[in-house]
Amino acid sequence: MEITVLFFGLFAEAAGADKITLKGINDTDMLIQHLMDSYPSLWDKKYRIALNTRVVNGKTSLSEGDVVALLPPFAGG
Amino acid sequence: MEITVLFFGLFAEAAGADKITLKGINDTDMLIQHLMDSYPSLWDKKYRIALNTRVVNGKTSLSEGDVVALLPPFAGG
Amino acid sequence: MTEKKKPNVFVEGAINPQFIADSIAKHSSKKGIGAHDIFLGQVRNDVLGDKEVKAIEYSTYQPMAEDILLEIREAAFREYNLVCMHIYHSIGRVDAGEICLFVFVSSKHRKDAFEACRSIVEKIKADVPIWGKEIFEDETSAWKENR
Amino acid sequence: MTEKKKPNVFVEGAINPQFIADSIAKHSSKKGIGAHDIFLGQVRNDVLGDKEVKAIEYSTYQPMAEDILLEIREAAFREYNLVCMHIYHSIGRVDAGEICLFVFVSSKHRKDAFEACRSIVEKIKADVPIWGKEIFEDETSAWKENR
Repeated sequence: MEITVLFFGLFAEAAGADKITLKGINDTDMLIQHLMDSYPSLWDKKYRIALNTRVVNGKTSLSEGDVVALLPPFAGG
Repeated sequence: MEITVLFFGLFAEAAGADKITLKGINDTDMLIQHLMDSYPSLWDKKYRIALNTRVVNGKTSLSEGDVVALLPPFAGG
Repeated sequence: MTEKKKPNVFVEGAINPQFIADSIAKHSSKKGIGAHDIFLGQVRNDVLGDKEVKAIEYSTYQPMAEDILLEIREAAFREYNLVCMHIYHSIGRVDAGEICLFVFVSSKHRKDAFEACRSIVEKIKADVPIWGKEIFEDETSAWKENR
Repeated sequence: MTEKKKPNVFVEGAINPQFIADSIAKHSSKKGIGAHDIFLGQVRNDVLGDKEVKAIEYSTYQPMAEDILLEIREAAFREYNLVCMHIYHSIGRVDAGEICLFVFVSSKHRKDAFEACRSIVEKIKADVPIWGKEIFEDETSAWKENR
């Protein structure tokens, strides 16, 4: 099972990438744990998670082809 | 003692004048009575009175040279 | 300083969108501004009975209007944290679809601009001696009254 | 109908006052409009530490932003009696003093325009995935965060 992870703003800077693909990630908690391990500088950052363009809260299951976005605080306007 | 009376909007139309001068009018109550007698079509109209550009409420004394304006409802904006 | 003298508010005829653009553009040098709120009043083609409003003919009692507008201006600067504000109102004939009122409020943060702009517009409608005669297609007319 | 499809919101670079004037002018044919409320966001030259913001570089997650903006639009038409509304936001670099957000709400009566415009701006700030990187004079940068 493969998912796509999108990084924006300071997360893209910290990760050094806009987009990665990951395998074997079953839910958002597992994803976050994986990202924090891979990019330790993300630990203290505020974020929201969007699954296929919808914000999700709490542990959410992931399926093949899902697009998960890591969203730092918004600054529009 | 002479005062100037200014008419605006529908009062100017009803009075057929923008401005008149009157003598022997001591206060605003006397002025209104005089105007209603002179221009009967004003009786049922809403108005405010400004004395030297300030709105006044209730019976107010008038002095030589005062400018009294009869203000129909505002419609700015 | 410039806040204290009576500003020029009255414009003959409709307020041109180009004038609004020029006003906005002038504020690019005021780099402490973060938010502008602009209110525009536009003349509606209301139908009274079976007649449609084609234009409004505005008139004012100018010395009184200027005094009240200066009070409104000073109260806004006292009550809100504003960088600048401008008010323009048409005098004379303004056709339906055209702009007759332009209130432009600028502040560091959006809350002040929003609240001040709304408060100023309400006060203009309630307290400034301006009259509007609605002109119908057949050139008959009726005096408008703010609610 | 036109209300249902995703409107074009994002503009490359600053929003030009001339574009705003043209938008206003287009509404003169909608003669049922009595009130417009326009909110403009302008980039501030805030000072962080001892460095002044020279520009903000905006980016977005466009498919999500467009979904949320469509929801904001539909909610505004449900909750308020509006004739029309338009939202434009800059993407890319916008210098201090320039316009980065243009929200334009039109209604028959002023209450709807005022309330809808403010509500829309608050929702854009809170819910639309847009990021802003403040660029200082020495070309260092910091990520902005809405309050």
